[in-house]
Amino acid sequence: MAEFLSLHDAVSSYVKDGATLAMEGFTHLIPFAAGHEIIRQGRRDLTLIRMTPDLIYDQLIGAGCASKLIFSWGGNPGVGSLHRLRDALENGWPRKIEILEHSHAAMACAYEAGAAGLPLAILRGYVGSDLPKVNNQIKFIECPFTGERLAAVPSVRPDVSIVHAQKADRQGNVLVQGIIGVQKEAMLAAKACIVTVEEVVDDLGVGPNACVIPGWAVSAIAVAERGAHPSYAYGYYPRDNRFYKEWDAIARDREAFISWLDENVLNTEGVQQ
Amino acid sequence: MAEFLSLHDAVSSYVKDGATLAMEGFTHLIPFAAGHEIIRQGRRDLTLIRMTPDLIYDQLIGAGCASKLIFSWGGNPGVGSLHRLRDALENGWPRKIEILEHSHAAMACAYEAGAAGLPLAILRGYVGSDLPKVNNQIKFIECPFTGERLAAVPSVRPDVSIVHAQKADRQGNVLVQGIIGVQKEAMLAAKACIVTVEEVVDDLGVGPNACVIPGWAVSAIAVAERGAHPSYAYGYYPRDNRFYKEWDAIARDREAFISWLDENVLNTEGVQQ
Amino acid sequence: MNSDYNSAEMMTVTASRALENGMTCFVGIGLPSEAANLARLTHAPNVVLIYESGTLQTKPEVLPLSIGDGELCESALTTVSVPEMFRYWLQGGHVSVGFLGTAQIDRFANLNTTLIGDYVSPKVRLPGGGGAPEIATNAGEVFVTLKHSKRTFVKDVDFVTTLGFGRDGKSRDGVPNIGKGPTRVISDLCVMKPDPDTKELIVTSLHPGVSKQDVIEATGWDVRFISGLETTPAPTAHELKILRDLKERTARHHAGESVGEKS
Amino acid sequence: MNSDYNSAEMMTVTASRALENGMTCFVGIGLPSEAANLARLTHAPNVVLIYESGTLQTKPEVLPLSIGDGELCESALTTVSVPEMFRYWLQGGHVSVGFLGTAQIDRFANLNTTLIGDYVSPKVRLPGGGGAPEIATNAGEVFVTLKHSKRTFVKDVDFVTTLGFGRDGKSRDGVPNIGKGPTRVISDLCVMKPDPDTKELIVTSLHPGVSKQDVIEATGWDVRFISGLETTPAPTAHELKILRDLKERTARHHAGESVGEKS
Repeated sequence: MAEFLSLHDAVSSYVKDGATLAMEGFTHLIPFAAGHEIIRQGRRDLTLIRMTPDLIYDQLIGAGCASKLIFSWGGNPGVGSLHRLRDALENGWPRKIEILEHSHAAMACAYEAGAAGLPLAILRGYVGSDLPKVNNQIKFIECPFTGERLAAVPSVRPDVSIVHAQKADRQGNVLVQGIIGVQKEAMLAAKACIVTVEEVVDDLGVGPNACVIPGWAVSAIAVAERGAHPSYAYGYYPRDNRFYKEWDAIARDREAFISWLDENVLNTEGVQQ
Repeated sequence: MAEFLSLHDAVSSYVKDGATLAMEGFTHLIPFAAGHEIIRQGRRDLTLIRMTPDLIYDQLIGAGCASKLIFSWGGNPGVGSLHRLRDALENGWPRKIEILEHSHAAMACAYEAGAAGLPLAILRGYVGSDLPKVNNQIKFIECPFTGERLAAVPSVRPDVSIVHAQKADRQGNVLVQGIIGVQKEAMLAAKACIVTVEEVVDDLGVGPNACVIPGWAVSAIAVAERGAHPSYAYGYYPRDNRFYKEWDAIARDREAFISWLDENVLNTEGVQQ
Repeated sequence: MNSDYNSAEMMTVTASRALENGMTCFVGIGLPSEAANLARLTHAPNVVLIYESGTLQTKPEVLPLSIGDGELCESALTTVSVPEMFRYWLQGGHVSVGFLGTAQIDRFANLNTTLIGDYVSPKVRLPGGGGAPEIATNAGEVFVTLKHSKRTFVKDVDFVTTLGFGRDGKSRDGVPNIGKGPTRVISDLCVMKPDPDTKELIVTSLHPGVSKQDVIEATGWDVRFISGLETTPAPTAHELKILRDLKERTARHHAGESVGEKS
Repeated sequence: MNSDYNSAEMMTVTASRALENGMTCFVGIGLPSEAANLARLTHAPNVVLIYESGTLQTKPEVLPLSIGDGELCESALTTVSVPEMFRYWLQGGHVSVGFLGTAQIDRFANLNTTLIGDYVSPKVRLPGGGGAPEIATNAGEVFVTLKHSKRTFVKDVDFVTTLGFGRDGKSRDGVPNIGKGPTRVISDLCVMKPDPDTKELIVTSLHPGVSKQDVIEATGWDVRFISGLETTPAPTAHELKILRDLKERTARHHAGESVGEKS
């Protein structure tokens, strides 16, 4: 049953050093507030899973929280590189980081399979790509009915998943609306899941088929207003595209990144910049 | 692109003798009007696919339209047997019918795999059941990552699927609301799909994540008011539970069934009883 | 037998008591649905009820006739697709107990809802498996409820539609990611539980006014009784009132609603 | 070159013309998104645009900066989950054309968006595959658009992130359920199409004011030109107006919206 906790307590109770962690949100509803809290708590040796590492993992990687990254597209959307990720991969700063690289289709299917409690996902994928040569987790099986060769990848089943959502009701039922990405799959695939929300309401007030995750499938809920900024929350605030562009200059330079981190993450008590 | 046709023309253009046909709707939105039209047009040798044959297939089977049935639960919900189905299976009346029998979980996964364009579905299923002994389409594979033994079934990919929905807009986009069952999967898994709707509207007027199937994924749309009766349409009319109970007596007796069929299906021009 | 209630009510009330607050129950239609909703309306207001039609955490005012009545969707927290229900919610491990009815059960709690006789030319063709085969293996545990008779409680089922413990009681041994299986069977005469070692169903409690002989005569195998056999507590007045109100509401609802529907 | 438009506009307009009404296009971010929306706003109002974020049939007023901007969801017919997008809509066979950008392309139209140099210690690490590997094989056909230079048009890509026709031009031969692959490549200098037999990209049309020599000097292999080489029609005033309005709206939107967002 979902427990209502402060963001600090939710992170400290569920995110341990060395954990496998998925923080999802496909461009939309990226749980930045939770990411900053993890940096503040100085977590280390995390295996980070995310289709698009985005700025949130650029920040965690630059802060030295991660030893491994599982991903499928590691850029700053529409802007360019994730320079902290590149610095870690190309120069091992602040530490070497191992990567396991997939395609979006494979990772989306791997989350789906994780939510479905299966050990593997099957897709018509990776045909002719070099990715299977550098990712030994990509295998191929033969369909017992047609003989067709299909790709198989292990399902994603993190120790902890963290997502941001618009609302929870007082029973801890969570509403995700708009671009729902792999939010539900990430939540259901994990051993424990934390949801940060813009607000807690009496009634979610939605139709019969809305993307609502029952409180009994959630470990902890923490209120984090503007907790997805600089990404966005449909119905609450738009994407801060200017910050995404500004990030390029900040992340390009180690010193600039360190001082940004000091000012905006380390020396704040969960106050959103 | 969805074409707006009369129910008669939609059925005559897409449902041919010998076709593999899925008419879905999980208790809700069962396309009875389309089923009656198929009976009126005297289709023969159909392979009928449906998780719950329900009264609609009891009627098609009793009318002699089907040579094969693929299903997972063949009862009259909360009432008892489907007597026309039993008469066909136990006595070959009006003709012998072949069956291929699954569990709900396997059929639901098979529809999902069909919609996903895959040749097979994989599930943790059929453990210890005798069903694999009588259904040679149920196989088992070994997970290449964990070695776990998992069930595999061929995906469902019908020649034609028919579903009933609440609304379509003038571009042929379809809204399914309430118990959505495997409606979307059945539509997307088929080579062609017909949707009967309660009404055509200017604007579906729904939220961002409603179950809307784009017109370009639909072959034909036919207006059939109360087209799901005696099942129901969420927001339009409730389930006619009394008729479901009355059906038991009608279907038990061949003569009673034949005269019911004459009065309510054959000698009507698509008028809903 | 106590004249304040009948054996069907005794069975439903006893079945309902098996459910506890905090359980997430995948509910079969018929008797299980009646028992599960009685539990929700009495001692277990927070029991979470899930139906295979995709309705999550539903709180029907009246009992559904089908597994997919509108009532289930209208009173649900949300309604998901049937593939999602079976993949994410059942197979995904979110169901603590599956509550099933059956046509036949054998001494190792295997369930038959497929047919009586031979598969190719059945004597009686039954509806089939539905959700049961995977509910029984993917739910944390399973409760079964059905009326007691020599035709329903048989030594060996004609067809294992749904696994209890297998023909030899050992079919779950060493299978990864499988639930505990049937942990109790509630009939109109008694409660049975599997022997911890052999997994054979043994009577652990007799309903008030029921004798061992009654059970022996209604059971298709040489049924055993636990030492320290108990008497099932009788229904309370409160339980009976809630149950009767529920069934009365249901009858009125199903009759009433269909009137407008006929033409 | 004609002073009324620049080479980037020439590229976008030419790319947009590749899309036709009735096509269902899986749109990559950046140049493809610009071209696809220009097509929708000019000659192909009924082209269906799909983005991997799950937005089906979206009609953004301004160009998204990311693949998942709110604009895409708000203007979409509906928005599905990302697994559904890749499973039902792409792999399910509903996408007629995938429109992709890339960092590197080689003579057999293989795309590299993974890295320059060696995988273990890359010289330049690029974003990776994203949706492209499966878009390129599961879509009916593929259009590619990128700027022309010796760094981008190479003989052999360092890494085949996304299949064109393989290292030997034959990698699609005999593969079941696979799309046609890249059928045209639009750069700021020319249009290329695969040779029907060898699948090597050959120049089929030069943009106005561009010489063969320009293309040869900007291409990393011994590029061939089709006999009967054409000149790409110049952008019309209407196309240029719509494109410039779109980009101007977009710039205003992205600048404007972010103001309120900073604190």
